[in-house]
Amino acid sequence: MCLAMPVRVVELLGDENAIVDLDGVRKEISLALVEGVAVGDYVILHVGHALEKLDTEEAQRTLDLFAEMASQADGAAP
Amino acid sequence: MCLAMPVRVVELLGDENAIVDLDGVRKEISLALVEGVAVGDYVILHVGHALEKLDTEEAQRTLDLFAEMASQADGAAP
Amino acid sequence: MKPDYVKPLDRRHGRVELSQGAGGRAMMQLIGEVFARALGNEYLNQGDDGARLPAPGGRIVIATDAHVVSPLFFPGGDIGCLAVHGTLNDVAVMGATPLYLAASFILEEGFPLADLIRIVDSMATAAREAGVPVVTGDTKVVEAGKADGVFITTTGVGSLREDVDLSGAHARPGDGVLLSGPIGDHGMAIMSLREGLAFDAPIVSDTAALHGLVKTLLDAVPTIRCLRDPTRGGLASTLNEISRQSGVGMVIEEAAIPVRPAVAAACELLGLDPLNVACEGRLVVICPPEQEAAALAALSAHPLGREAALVGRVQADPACFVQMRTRFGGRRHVDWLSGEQLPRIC
Amino acid sequence: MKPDYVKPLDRRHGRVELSQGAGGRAMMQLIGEVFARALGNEYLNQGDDGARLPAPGGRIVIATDAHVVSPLFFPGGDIGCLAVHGTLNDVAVMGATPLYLAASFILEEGFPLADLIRIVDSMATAAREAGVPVVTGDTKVVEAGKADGVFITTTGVGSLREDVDLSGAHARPGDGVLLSGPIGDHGMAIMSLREGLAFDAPIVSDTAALHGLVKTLLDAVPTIRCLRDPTRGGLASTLNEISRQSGVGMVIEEAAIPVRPAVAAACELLGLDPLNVACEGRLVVICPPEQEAAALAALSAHPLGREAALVGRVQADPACFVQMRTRFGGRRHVDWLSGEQLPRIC
Amino acid sequence: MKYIDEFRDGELARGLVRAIAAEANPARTYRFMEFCGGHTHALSRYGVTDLLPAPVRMIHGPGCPVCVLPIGRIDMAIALTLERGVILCSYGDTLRVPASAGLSLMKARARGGDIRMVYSTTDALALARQHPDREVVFLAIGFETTTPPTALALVQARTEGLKNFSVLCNHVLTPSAITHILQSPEVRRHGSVPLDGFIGPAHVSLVIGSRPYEHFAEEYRKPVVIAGFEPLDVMQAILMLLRQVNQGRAEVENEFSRAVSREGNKKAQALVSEVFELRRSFDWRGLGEVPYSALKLRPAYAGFDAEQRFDLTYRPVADHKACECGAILRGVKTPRDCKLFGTVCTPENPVGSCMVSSEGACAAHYSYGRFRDDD
Amino acid sequence: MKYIDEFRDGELARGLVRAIAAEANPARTYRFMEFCGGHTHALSRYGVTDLLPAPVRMIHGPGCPVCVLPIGRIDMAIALTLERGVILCSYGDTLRVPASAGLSLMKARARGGDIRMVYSTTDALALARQHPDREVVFLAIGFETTTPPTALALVQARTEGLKNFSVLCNHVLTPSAITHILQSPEVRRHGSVPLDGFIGPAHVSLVIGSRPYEHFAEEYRKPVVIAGFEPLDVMQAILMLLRQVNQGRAEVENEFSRAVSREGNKKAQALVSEVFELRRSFDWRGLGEVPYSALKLRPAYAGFDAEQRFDLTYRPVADHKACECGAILRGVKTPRDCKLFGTVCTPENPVGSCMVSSEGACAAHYSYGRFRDDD
Ligand code: SF4
Ligand code: SF4
Ligand SMILES: [Mg+2]
Ligand SMILES: [Mg+2]
Ligand SMILES: [Mg+2]
Ligand SMILES: [Mg+2]
Ligand SMILES: [Mg+2]
Ligand SMILES: [Mg+2]
Ligand SMILES: [Mg+2]
Ligand SMILES: [Mg+2]
Ligand SMILES: [Mg+2]
Ligand SMILES: [Mg+2]
Repeated sequence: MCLAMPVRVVELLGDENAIVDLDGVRKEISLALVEGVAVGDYVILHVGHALEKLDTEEAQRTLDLFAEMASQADGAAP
Repeated sequence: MCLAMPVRVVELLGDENAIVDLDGVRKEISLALVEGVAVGDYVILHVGHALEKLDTEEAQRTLDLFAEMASQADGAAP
Repeated sequence: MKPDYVKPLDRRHGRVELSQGAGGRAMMQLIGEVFARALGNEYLNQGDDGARLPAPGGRIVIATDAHVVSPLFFPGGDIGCLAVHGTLNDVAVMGATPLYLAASFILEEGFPLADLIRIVDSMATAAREAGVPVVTGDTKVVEAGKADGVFITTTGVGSLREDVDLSGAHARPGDGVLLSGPIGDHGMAIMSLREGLAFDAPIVSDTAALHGLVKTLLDAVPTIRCLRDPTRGGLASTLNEISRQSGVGMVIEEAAIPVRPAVAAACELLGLDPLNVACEGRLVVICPPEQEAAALAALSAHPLGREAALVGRVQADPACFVQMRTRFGGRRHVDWLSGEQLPRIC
Repeated sequence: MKPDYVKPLDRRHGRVELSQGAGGRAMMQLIGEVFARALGNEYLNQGDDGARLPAPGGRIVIATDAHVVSPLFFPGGDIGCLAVHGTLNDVAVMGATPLYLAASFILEEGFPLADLIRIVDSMATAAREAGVPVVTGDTKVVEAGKADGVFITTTGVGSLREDVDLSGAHARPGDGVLLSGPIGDHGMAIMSLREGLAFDAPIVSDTAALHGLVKTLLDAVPTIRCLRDPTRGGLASTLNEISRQSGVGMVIEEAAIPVRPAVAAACELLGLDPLNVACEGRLVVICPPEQEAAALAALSAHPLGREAALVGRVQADPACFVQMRTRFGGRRHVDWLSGEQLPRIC
Repeated sequence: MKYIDEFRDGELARGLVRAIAAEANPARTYRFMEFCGGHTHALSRYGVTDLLPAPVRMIHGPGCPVCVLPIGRIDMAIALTLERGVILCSYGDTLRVPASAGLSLMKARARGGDIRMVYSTTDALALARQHPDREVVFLAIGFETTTPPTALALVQARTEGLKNFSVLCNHVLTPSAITHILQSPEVRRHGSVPLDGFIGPAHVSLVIGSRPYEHFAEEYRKPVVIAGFEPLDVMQAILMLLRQVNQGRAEVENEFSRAVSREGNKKAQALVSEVFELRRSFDWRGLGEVPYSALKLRPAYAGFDAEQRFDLTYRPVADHKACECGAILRGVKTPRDCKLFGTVCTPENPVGSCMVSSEGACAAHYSYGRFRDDD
Repeated sequence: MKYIDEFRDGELARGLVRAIAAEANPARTYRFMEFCGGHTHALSRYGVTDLLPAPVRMIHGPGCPVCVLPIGRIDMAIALTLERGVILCSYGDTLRVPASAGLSLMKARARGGDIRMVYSTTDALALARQHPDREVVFLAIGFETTTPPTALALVQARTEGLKNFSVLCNHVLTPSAITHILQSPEVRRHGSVPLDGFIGPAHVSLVIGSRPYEHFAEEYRKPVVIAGFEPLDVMQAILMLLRQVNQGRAEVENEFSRAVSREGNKKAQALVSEVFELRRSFDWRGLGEVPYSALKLRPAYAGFDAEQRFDLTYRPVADHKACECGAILRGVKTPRDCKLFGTVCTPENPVGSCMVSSEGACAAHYSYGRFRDDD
C-alpha cells in the first residue's frame, strides 16, 4: 500500500506536474508536495505524487556501507 | 401501422383493463376507449387498446354475403 | 493442510466476479465447480489447453455459433441447451455426425452463479442426450455493463461420410422442399417474454438436436440435396439463401406450411409473418422429386418430424425469387427478412 | 435489375446495426462485404452452415478461446490478430499442427464499421501469415450497452501426429523448465492504455502464432513432455497448473527469467509481479533433462525463441508447490495469481 | 382465429374472384385506389393482385402514416435524443424511417441515442414513471386509429402530474389526404389517369365512422367502399366498387359493418378533441404541405407538447429528386417507373416514403410483387 | 532501474547475510518487528526470510493500511454505493477487503455498485468533474505516506468549489499503532515474547521524519532502525538492530537516509494539518480501538466529509472468533498457529485482516512462505 519508488524527472510541466521516467516508462505525476525539483532529480513517487527528493549522495553512502559491512563480516569470520 | 384485430375478452380487470384471447394467446389490454364491454365480447385491438366492439351478427351477414356473391357469379357465368 | 484449499463457491447466492476470469486460482475454481462438474468427460478432464481426440475417420465438418439469446431462460429451454442444439444442428445439416463440442463462455461480472449453474447443467443435459461431449472450453469475465449476463459460443466438429454431399448450392429445378415441422415456435417463445410486449401463450421453443432426425433421413434417402435449419431470419431467409446459392427459384404453398395456432395468433397480434420467425429444431429438406415420398416418410417416422410436410418445389429462375402460392391461389414474392424484427433469439 | 441489389456499406462512417444480426439481407451484406471479403477461402466460400473439410489424417486437437481484450487496439496488435494467435497457440501447445479456425463475432450495436473492418483485416492477415484459414464463422449483434464493441471467439482444429504426446500431466522430477522469451510484454502493453493509469513505454505486445516455433522444437526434441503458453495469470499460474496436473513441484531461478527492462519498470510502478503478467507469444517447455540443451538450441534458432532460457527444474513435491530461488539465493513460494489484477488482456 | 380466418377463406375467395371477373367489363379499365396501407398489405400478402382480372387496376394510396412522415419530423426526434439526451420512445414501425444525413432512429440508436420501442402508449407512460430523472418523449404517429390512445396517455399524464413526459405529435387526418389527392392537378388534369373509386379505411373508420366519406362521394362523384383489412373484405369491396361504377352510382358503402358505424366511436372522438386541435398545415412525405391535415396539442396540454417544451422548429427537407413517390401516391405512376427502385432504393435503404414501411407502395411491390416484373 | 536495482544486488546480499550471521549470537534469539507491510513484502518476495540465521526471528507488524481497515468502515462504503448510488472510488488494494454479509467492494461491484479503481486522488477529482450529476466519494485509506495526496485533493476540491466530491477518510497514524503494540498486555505480560527492536517505516518516515520514533527508543528502551523497502535495506536494518541489541543500545537509526530526514516533509505535514485533525479513537482491524490513531476532516472541510454529508455511522463488526490476527500483529503467534489458515482463510476468501493484502502476515506466508511449512 505504501508502494513508492525513485523515478527521474525528465520534464517539468505547468501546474506543478512533471513527466518522470523509470527505465523507459514515462508517466505524468504531481510535484505539488515537494519543493525545488529540477529536471534530472530523482523523486520518490507514491500514488501519482512525488513525496520527497532522493539524496543521491546518501544513496551512494548507503551502498558503500553495505559493501563495507560485508567485508567486515568476511574479515571477522575467520 | 393501423394493424388491428378482433380478440375475445376473457377477463375484466380493474382500471378499465382486460385480458383478451386470440387462439390461446392472452394479453392484457385497455378498454378505456370503448364502453359496455362484457366477458365474451369481441373487440378490435390496436396498439394495446380496444377501439370498438365487433358486431358478430354483422360479421355473419358479411360472410353470408361473400357466399351469395360467389353463387351469383356462378349462376351468371354460363 | 490441502495444498490449494479453496472455500467452495456459494452456489445459491454467489455472483460471477472478475477474479474468476483472471487466470488464477479463482478461475480454476469456477471451472472446476461449475463447468467441469457438470460437463466433465474423459476429454475435457485432460485439463490441457485443448482436447486431444481420436482420429475422426473421414472428412470433417466444423460449425460455430455465438449464442446471445435474451432472455436467457425461455419456455422450452435456455441459452445452455440452445447453445448445444444450435451448433449441433449446423453440423447435422451438413450431413455430418456431430462428434465433439467446444464451448466458450463470456460472463458478465455480477451474473448470479445459481443461474450460471442452471445454464451449464442444462447444457450438460443437452450434450448428454445428444451423445456429443463438450471436450474443451474457455471462460472470460467482463465488467458489469459490458455484456448481457452470459454469451456462449459453441463450435461443433463432426465426421462426414464420403457418400454424403449436401450443400445449399445443390438445389435443382423440380426438387421438393420439405419441412420437418411447424415453424416459428422458438422465435415466438422468446417474443412472448419481450419487455413491454409480454403475452401469455401455450408456446414453447422447439429447440432440439436434429442429428438423429438427419441420420434417419439420410439413411432412407442418401440423395438428399440440401438440409438447413431455419433459424434467424426464419424459413423465408433460409429458402432465399438456398435459392441464391443454387441459382434457382422456389414456389412454396402457404396452405402446406405447418404453423401452430398460437404461433399464428401471436404473429397476427404483432403483425409478423411466421415465415420470418425462427425455429431451433426444424429442418428444411431439398430433395429430388422421386425421393420426396421416401423422405417424407422417413421424417414423419421420427419423433422430431411427425408433422413433416412437403411445402414447395424448386423451379428454374435466374432471379432466384422465392414465391408463395397463398391460400387464395394467388402468388406473392417471399423476400428475405428485411431489417430487424425480433429480439435476440439465438 | 439485379435481383438482390443492396447499397454498399459505408465503410468509413457506418456503424453496426441490429438488423445486421437479424438473419436477413442486411446480415448477408455484412458477412459478404466485411467478413467474406477479408477472410474468404475455398471453405468459407462454401456458404453453408458449416465448413466441409478434407480428412485431417490422424488424431485431432480442438481448442477454443473467447477474446474480450480491452482496449481492442493496443501496441503490437489488436483483438483480430490476437483472436487468431490465442487459439492457434492453444492448438500448437498440444503439439498439433493447426489446420482450421472457426470465428464467431459478437458485435455491439453502434460499433464503427471502420474499426470492425480493421479488426477483420488484421485477423485475415494473421490467419494468412499463419497459413491457417478461417473456414466458418458466425455474427451476432447485441443492443448498445450489452457488449463491449467486439468479442471474438475462435476455435482451432489441428492434426496430431501419433508420436507426439504432450500434456500438463507429463512433467517429471528432474525435467527442465524452459521459456521461449521475455515475459509480460502483452499484459503490460494493455496495461499501458488502462484508463487512469496510462503510461508511455516502449512496450509492444508479444502476440504471435507459435506453431512454427513448436514445430521446430518438436522436430528437434520429439520427447518434450509439455508445452504451454503463459497467457492469463502469467508464468506463475501456468507453472502452478502444470505442477498440479503432474503432481510435482518446481523451482525456478529468478535471475534466469527474461523480463524486458521497460516491463520490469512498469511492474515496479504498479506493484505487480512480472510472473503474473500475461504473454501471448511465449512458450513454456517442460523437457527431459538430457534434452534441455537440444531444446534450448532449437528454440534459440527460431526468430520467436531467440531469447529462450532454461529457467527452472521440476522436482518431486506432493504439495505441488512452485518455488523460486530469488536473485538473493533465498527461496520463496510462487503462488497462483490471486484475485484479479489486470484489465482484460485476451 | 375467430373472425379472422373466415375472412381469409380460400374457397370463398375463389367465389369472389369469379364474381369480380363476371362484373368487370373487359372492354374498359377500372382504377381503384385503396387508401390504406392495410389494404395494400392484404392485396400483396395474400396474392390478391395476382387474382384480379386485367381490367381492374389497384392504386396504392398514401395510407401508411409511417410512409408519409416527413424527413424533417424524424430529424426533430433524432435531435432530441442525440443532442438533448431524452429517452425517445415510439412504435417499432418508425425506427427505420430515413432522416437527414443518412440517419434514422435505428441508426441514431447505434450512435448512442436512447431510443426505445414501445407497443402501447401505456408503456411510454411507464417509461416516464420508471425514469423520473430523465425526459421521456413519445414520438406519436398515426392516423385517426392511433390518435385516441395518445390522447388517453396525455390525459393520464396530466391527471398524474407526470413532469417528464411529452409527446412529439405527428397524428394526421385521412379525409384531408383524400381530398388533397382528388384535388391534385395531376389527377384532375390527366384525364388519362382517373380514379374510379376508393376503398375507404378500415380501422380509421372505426373511430371516425363512415359519415366523413359521404362528402367525397357527393362532391367528387367517386364511389367509396369502406372495407376491412382481410383479403375477402378487400375483394368484396372491389366487387362493390365495380358494381357502383357499372351502375353509375357514387355512394359510400360499408363492407366493414361488423366494426364500422356511420358515427364511429364517440368516446374516442371526444377524447381526441379534448386533447388535440387542427394544425394549419402539415408536410406529408410524398404529398407536400396539406392544409388542416394533422393534429397538434391544445394549449391546455402545452406542457406535454415536446415541440414547445424543447422549442423545436420543423425544417422541411426535400425528397430525393428522382423519387416518384408523389406520382405513385396519386396513382399516376407505379414503382417500376422509378429509376431508383430496387437499386438505390430498397427496403434496407429506402430513399422515398413508399419504400419505408412494408405497407408502402414501393416496399409492397419490392417485397411481395417483384417476381412478377419479369413475367 | 537506478536506485532500485542496486538495492537488490545479490552479491551485496550475500555479504550482508554473512555479516548478519557473524553478528547474531547463536545462543540467544532476536525478535524484531518490521512494522510495515512493505518490509514484510521485501522479506517474502526476495526470499530474505530464508537467508536469516536461526536466532533472528522477524515479526510482521500491523503496517498495512488495507489489512487494518475494519469491516464496519468497508460496510459504510458499500452502503454508499449500493444504497445511495454514489460513484465510490478508491485505490485497487481496498477492493477485496472483506466486509459484512460476505461482501467486499469487488463483490458489491458485482451486485451493481458503481465502484471505480483510481491510481491517484487526481483521478478521483477528475471523476467528480466528469460526472457533475453524480456524487463521487473517494474512500481514502493509508498511513502518513498516503495522507498528503488526499489533503491535496481536498484543498483542490474546495478551491474549485466541486460540489459532488467527498472523502470517506480512513487515514491512520503509525506511531499510535506502535505505542499500542508496546503497551499491549500480552506483549508486556509475556516475558516470553519480547520484541527486541523495530524496523521503522520507510515511506511513512519520508513524510513524518525520523524524530517521532525517538520517543519509543527512550520510553520503551527499544532500538528502532528506519529502513527502505528494498531487500538490502531490510537486511542492513536487521544488522543494525542486531548491533544495537548486542551493544545494549536503544536508539533511532536511519538506514533510509537517501530519502528520510529527521524532520520529514514539512510542506506535506502543513497540508495535512490544514485539512485533517486527530480522531479521538479509531477501530483497527486486529488491534481494536486505538486512541488518537487516525485522522478526520477539519470542520472547514465538513462539506467534503462523506461521513457528515451522508450522515454515516460506524458500526463495529466483530472479527471471526478463531482468527488469530490480533496475536499475530503483536508478535505473539504466527499464521501457522491459526486453525483457519489455508483452509477457511485464504487470499481468495480472507477471514482476518492479515490475509487481506499481500502485505499482511498471513497472506505473505500463504503466498510466499507456505512451501517451507512442510520442511
Ligand atoms: S422506389 Fe424509392 S425512390 Fe423510387 S418512388 Fe419508390 S420510394 Fe421513391
Ligand atoms: S489465517 Fe486468516 S483467520 Fe487466521 S489469523 Fe490469519 S487472517 Fe486471521
Ligand atoms: Mg453456424
Ligand atoms: Mg446454428
Ligand atoms: Mg443453421
Ligand atoms: Mg482459454
Ligand atoms: Mg447488462
Ligand atoms: Mg483455450
Ligand atoms: Mg489461448
Ligand atoms: Mg493456453
Ligand atoms: Mg451462425
Ligand atoms: Mg459498451
